[in-house]
Amino acid sequence: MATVTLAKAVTMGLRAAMEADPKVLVMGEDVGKLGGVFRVTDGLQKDFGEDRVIDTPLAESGIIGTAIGLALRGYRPVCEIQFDGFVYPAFDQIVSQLAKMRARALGKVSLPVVVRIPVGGGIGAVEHHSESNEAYFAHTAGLRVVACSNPVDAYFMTQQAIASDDPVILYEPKRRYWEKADLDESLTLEQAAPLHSARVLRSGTDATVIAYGPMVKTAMEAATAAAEEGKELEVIDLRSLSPLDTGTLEASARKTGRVVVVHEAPGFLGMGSELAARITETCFFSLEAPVLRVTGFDTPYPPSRLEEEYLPDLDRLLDAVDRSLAY
Amino acid sequence: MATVTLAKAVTMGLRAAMEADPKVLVMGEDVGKLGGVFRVTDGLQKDFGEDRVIDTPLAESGIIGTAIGLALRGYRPVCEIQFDGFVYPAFDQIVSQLAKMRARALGKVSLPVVVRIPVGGGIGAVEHHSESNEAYFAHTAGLRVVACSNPVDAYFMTQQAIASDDPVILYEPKRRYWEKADLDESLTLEQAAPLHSARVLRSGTDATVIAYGPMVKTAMEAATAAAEEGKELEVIDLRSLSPLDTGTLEASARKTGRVVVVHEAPGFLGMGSELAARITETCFFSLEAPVLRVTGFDTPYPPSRLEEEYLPDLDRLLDAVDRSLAY
Amino acid sequence: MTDSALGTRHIPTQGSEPELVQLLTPEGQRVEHPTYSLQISDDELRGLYRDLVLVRRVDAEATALQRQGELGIWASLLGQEAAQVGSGRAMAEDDYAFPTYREHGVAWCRGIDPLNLLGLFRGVNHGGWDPDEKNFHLYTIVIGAQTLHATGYAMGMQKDGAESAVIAYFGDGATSQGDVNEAFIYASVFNAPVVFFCQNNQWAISEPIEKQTRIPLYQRAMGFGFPGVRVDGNDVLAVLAVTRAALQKAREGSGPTLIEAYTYRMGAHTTSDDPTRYRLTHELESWKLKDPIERVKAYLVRTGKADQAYFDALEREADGLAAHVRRGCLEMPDPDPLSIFDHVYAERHPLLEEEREQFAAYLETFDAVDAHDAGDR
Amino acid sequence: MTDSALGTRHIPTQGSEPELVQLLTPEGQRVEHPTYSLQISDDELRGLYRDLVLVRRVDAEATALQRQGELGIWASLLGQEAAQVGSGRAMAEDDYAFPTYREHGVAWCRGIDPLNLLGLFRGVNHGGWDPDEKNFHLYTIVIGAQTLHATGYAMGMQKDGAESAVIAYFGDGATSQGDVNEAFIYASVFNAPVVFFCQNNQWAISEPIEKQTRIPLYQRAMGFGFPGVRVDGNDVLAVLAVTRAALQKAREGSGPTLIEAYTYRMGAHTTSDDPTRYRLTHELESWKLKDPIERVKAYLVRTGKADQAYFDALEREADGLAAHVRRGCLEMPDPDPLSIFDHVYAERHPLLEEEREQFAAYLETFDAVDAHDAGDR
Ligand SMILES: Cc1ncc(C[n+]2csc(CCOP(=O)(O)OP(=O)(O)O)c2C)c(N)n1
Ligand SMILES: Cc1ncc(C[n+]2csc(CCOP(=O)(O)OP(=O)(O)O)c2C)c(N)n1
Ligand SMILES: [Mg+2]
Ligand SMILES: [Mg+2]
Repeated sequence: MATVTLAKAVTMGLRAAMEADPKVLVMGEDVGKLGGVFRVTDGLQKDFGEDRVIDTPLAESGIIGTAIGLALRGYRPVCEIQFDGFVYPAFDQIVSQLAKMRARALGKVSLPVVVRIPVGGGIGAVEHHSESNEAYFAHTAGLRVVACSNPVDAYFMTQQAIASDDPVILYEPKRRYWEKADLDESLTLEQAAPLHSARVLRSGTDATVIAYGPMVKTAMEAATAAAEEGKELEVIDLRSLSPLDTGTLEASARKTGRVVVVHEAPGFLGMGSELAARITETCFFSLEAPVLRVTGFDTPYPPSRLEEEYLPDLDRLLDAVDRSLAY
Repeated sequence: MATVTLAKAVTMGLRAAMEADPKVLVMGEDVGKLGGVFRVTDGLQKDFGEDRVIDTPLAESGIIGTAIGLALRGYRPVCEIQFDGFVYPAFDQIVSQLAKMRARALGKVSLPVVVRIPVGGGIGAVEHHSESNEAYFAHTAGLRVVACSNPVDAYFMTQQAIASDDPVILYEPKRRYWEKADLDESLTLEQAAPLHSARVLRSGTDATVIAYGPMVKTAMEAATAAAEEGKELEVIDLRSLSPLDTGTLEASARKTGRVVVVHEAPGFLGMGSELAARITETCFFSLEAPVLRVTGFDTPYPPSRLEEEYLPDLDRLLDAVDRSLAY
Repeated sequence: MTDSALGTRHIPTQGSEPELVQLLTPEGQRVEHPTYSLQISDDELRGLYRDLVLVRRVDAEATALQRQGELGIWASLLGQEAAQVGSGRAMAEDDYAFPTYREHGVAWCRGIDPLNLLGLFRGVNHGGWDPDEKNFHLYTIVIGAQTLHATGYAMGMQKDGAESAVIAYFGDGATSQGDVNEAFIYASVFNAPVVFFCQNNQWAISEPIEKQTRIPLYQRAMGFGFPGVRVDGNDVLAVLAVTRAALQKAREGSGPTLIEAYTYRMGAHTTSDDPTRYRLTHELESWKLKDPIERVKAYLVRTGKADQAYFDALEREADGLAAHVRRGCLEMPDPDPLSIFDHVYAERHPLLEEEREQFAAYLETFDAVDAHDAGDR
Repeated sequence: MTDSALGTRHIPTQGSEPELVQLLTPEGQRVEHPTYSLQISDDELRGLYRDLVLVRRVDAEATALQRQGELGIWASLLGQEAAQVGSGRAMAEDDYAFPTYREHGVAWCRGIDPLNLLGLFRGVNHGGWDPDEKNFHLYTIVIGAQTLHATGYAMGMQKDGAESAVIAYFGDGATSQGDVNEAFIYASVFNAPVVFFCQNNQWAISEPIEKQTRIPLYQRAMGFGFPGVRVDGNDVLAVLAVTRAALQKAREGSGPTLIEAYTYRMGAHTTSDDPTRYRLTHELESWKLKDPIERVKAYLVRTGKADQAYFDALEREADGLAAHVRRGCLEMPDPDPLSIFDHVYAERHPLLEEEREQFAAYLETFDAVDAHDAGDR
């Protein structure tokens, strides 16, 4: 049992996967000596060599495109995209090739490629370094999209993503990289929750709050604050954005009758839209209020001096909970 | 008054815009002598010259990237993406540059760039030629996204998109390119409906069907069929996917209490999700049934021999209407 | 082979056409080349001729099938047979090819039943073969994307210590894509065993080569630090020799080579295209004189390496192959509607299972109606 | 100037470093170059020196402001002053520059108040100037994207019949991006009046130049059919001469040129970076001897073109500028929260209006609470 940061937990997950399977590769910009700009790959090149921890040319389409080729050859590449806003040059390789090749080949090839993306805002960064672009990938058939919110999940989900024979987009909440938790490394992958399961973090009866990635912490804080006012919120860490663990979500919605979804990404066609549409469709008669969404605004991510304003916070979340309860 | 196909109407719209403003350019792959693979730019290079109708190198990022530069210089480029599935190499230029540059510049630059995308399936094509990727762009702040469904709209919306000082993604329903309608060229742009308005195509009381682009025709056919069974469907042509004409949509939802959205794109995080989430949020107490979505499946677009199965059709739409009415 | 052997680095000179590696003239004269010599037995030579004839015949049959509505579209390789057969036959069994959508001749050389190629164009699948069975990847339609896959695959071979190499096929138009240039960079920086085989057929749909480059394409490689060479793409012997050398070089750890096979797209871009809108027939006429098959035939005939009986037998073989393709095409079953949900994911996916189930139930309502209707009659 | 003047097309030769255009040695010796001669008055020379000193001072001040928490991050130009001032001063008023995030020296030459550069790094905006006012585009952070904008802009100049040209700035790392290579293709095919100015500072964050190319970068241009030239990027005179020539060539309709300014990033990639993790100090030490400012000073002093009074006055000017930057930075107001919704669209957008309205109302509830709280006290 060790106390580790989320960033460190990803490192440990990568290391465990690389030790278990010599076909696992890590590739991306600055992942070698530097250990990545967030130090997530720190020490890996030293221990596994330049052959397995590959500093690539500065070209994201090339990272994903060559990772596909490596996967076709039997490797399991884990690609690091340096920041969320730099995945777009690789968009074609991700949505037209990585996502579709298995279906194209009638199942005769698998592409076990993981694309790690440090995601979201709140770190005072310049443009393109704080984006939440999960909806693009969650809308793309053929991909799996997951988001971790804490060190323990980070450790296991990294390994589960690598173990998956499907391409997985793994979102790491960059402003939670330095959050700590106890991690019991003796636990095996089998003991971890399935990759595509949501988790009820706090049980409640008045309303359900669904969050993922960086917003999970905010949701938990909101639940604590609400409890002080006598409102019992159920908090769900979505974990898997695609596919959804609809069973867990719908059970909670039926129980509380009120659902609020919170995420950093713009609301229009964000994950909240799908969650609202889906939950409303399957739990129509159980809902006392429409599913409400608390999201980033439908604008480009603002300069960092305004990010506190832009990002959903405890107050905006509680405000939405109150609106939901007022129905 | 002339009877024209939708494809021809776009050509006429482009021609009118080019005649009205010498800064309007047309650029893309094969738009010159060939007139584009759908002949939409037929004759334009002959009449306006190679300087204004530009065959570009085979590089989509380059098309959008240089169009941005041309727009910064005062031009109004209309970029043709040959098929929906080939826009992804330009994704970075579209979402990180085209969409965001105006906000980045605090309004000091405008990028009046139009990206024309022949969209959707139903033409028996090979992979990547039948995709519906509107959700990616509709989710992107800074863009406007519109879809025409008939020749008259095609004519006017093309010109309106070019006239807009914002970047506009203009979807043309490729399997409706050969549909005909009467077009009165003497009408001015001012007489046309605003670019971002939805249109009630058929008034009804039992349920609302919202469609756009290629699915509008299907929706109208469904309404005709339903009427024979005594069900009066209200059909709305969405026209503008971003921003939404929420007034028109919500008025209809309140009136009928039942809404079915239909589109070709996969359902998960498709336009239907946003429409369902939004309408439910604002019309919660008016809805008799959850907003239902009839969409392409959450799979890659299948081989063309299966596209009739994949694409929502009259039967699947009526089936959903019946399910809605059964609530 | 030394680096400089393949590295013919011409400085572009306006007006004059750069040198082209050629071993067999359009008139069927065998010529020598200082760098690319080729020892070839009569059997092998006849084998190449057979390949050329058969792939052209398959192509013609497919075009006919498209005209008859059996295929949705077809991308003809007419005129490019030598580029494809020469390079395809240069490959060793363990080498791997990443094709575009036009490499029917390469597929043939790799041992793919031509019938398998038709599925995509008929619309029954997106690619009907197991890539690993013959080391021939699926057709890639997004221009240039496969060059990065090829490079990554080659990087994998390198890691494996395999003595094999990859060929990445692409067209002249593709050289403008960012992906292709990134592939050049990755291949060069990692010294990957990959041969970039560009069939410059002078056209990218309606756009002539001048829309993609202002210097000969093979010179692109110079800027990335590896050799480029232009070969007569209609000369199967030259293509074979040049590709063999490049593959061998790659296998030996000398990194990538760009081969520009200078050829011509004799037909339309695809059966949907109308080249009369953008090109003049005299260009076509001049290229007819450089036909890749005629020159081999002339050579075989003149040297007596093949007689009429041989040509007649080959003709019959081609007829048989065409019949096989036609029959197979007509018999190709439509896929099961529910197969839409198959193979999207390797592992369980609840949303797809749900959609599949609902769709199956929905389809059954029609069966019920049909049964009911049938009962009525 | 003839094409071949700029078109120094070296064949890569392992081991030997290619020639570098130089007019002023690290020791401050004026040398002649057969192609790039430069007539420069003493006034101009002192002007360049002043630019170098002032931009370095602004940079140092910004770095200090970052250390003190006034900026979120800063990308230092330390070591690249000559590359930026030389090329910036080569531009005519009507020329247009497309920078990365590091071109503070070019901004200075274009007449942008350095204060304007700080907004982005402080997080109060994404770019605080009107690009058209000084023909200096906003900083672009997505590597390479601006090279296409520059090329498009140049195509526009060409259409306008303007006698002006564009400079596109980018780093060594950027040369691997598809976009940059596509920009080379568009520029070459359309013969656009654009100069590609690559500051090869040897590093892309932690990746040395070998991760991007195996031959000298300026040779990349060869593969696209336009000239490439490597200039001593720490020699302001050579950079000025080479860039002037390339811009003039572009304006005259001779198309693009790639200039590789061979220089060194003396500092960290940004203030967030820790270069001790990946590079050795002896490399840094050797580059210190090639300092772009020292050599000009040595030349000025030795030739008596500037005296101590001049240097003292400049020092005071630099102090003043630094104080201006510091004061302006500290005084820079935070943006209004509701400005998040401004400028996203040129035309009305109902969703944003709605969100703006709701957010304004939401913010007012706090004002109300604050007022209430204040009333309580
Ligand atoms: C990214 C992308 N853009 C556009 C297309 C449409 N398209 C298909 S083939 C083609 C021309 C390709 O030309 P070339 O690379 O020379 O190959 P050829 O067809 O001549 O063999 C185009 C533009 C595509 N398939 N992919
Ligand atoms: C598309 C993209 N990928 C990654 C990054 C992250 N990043 C910022 S600067 C940089 C290195 C750039 O190196 P170079 O082009 O040599 O310019 P320099 O910083 O040395 O001036 C990287 C990888 C980015 N900004 N954009
Ligand atoms: Mg071609
Ligand atoms: Mg650099």
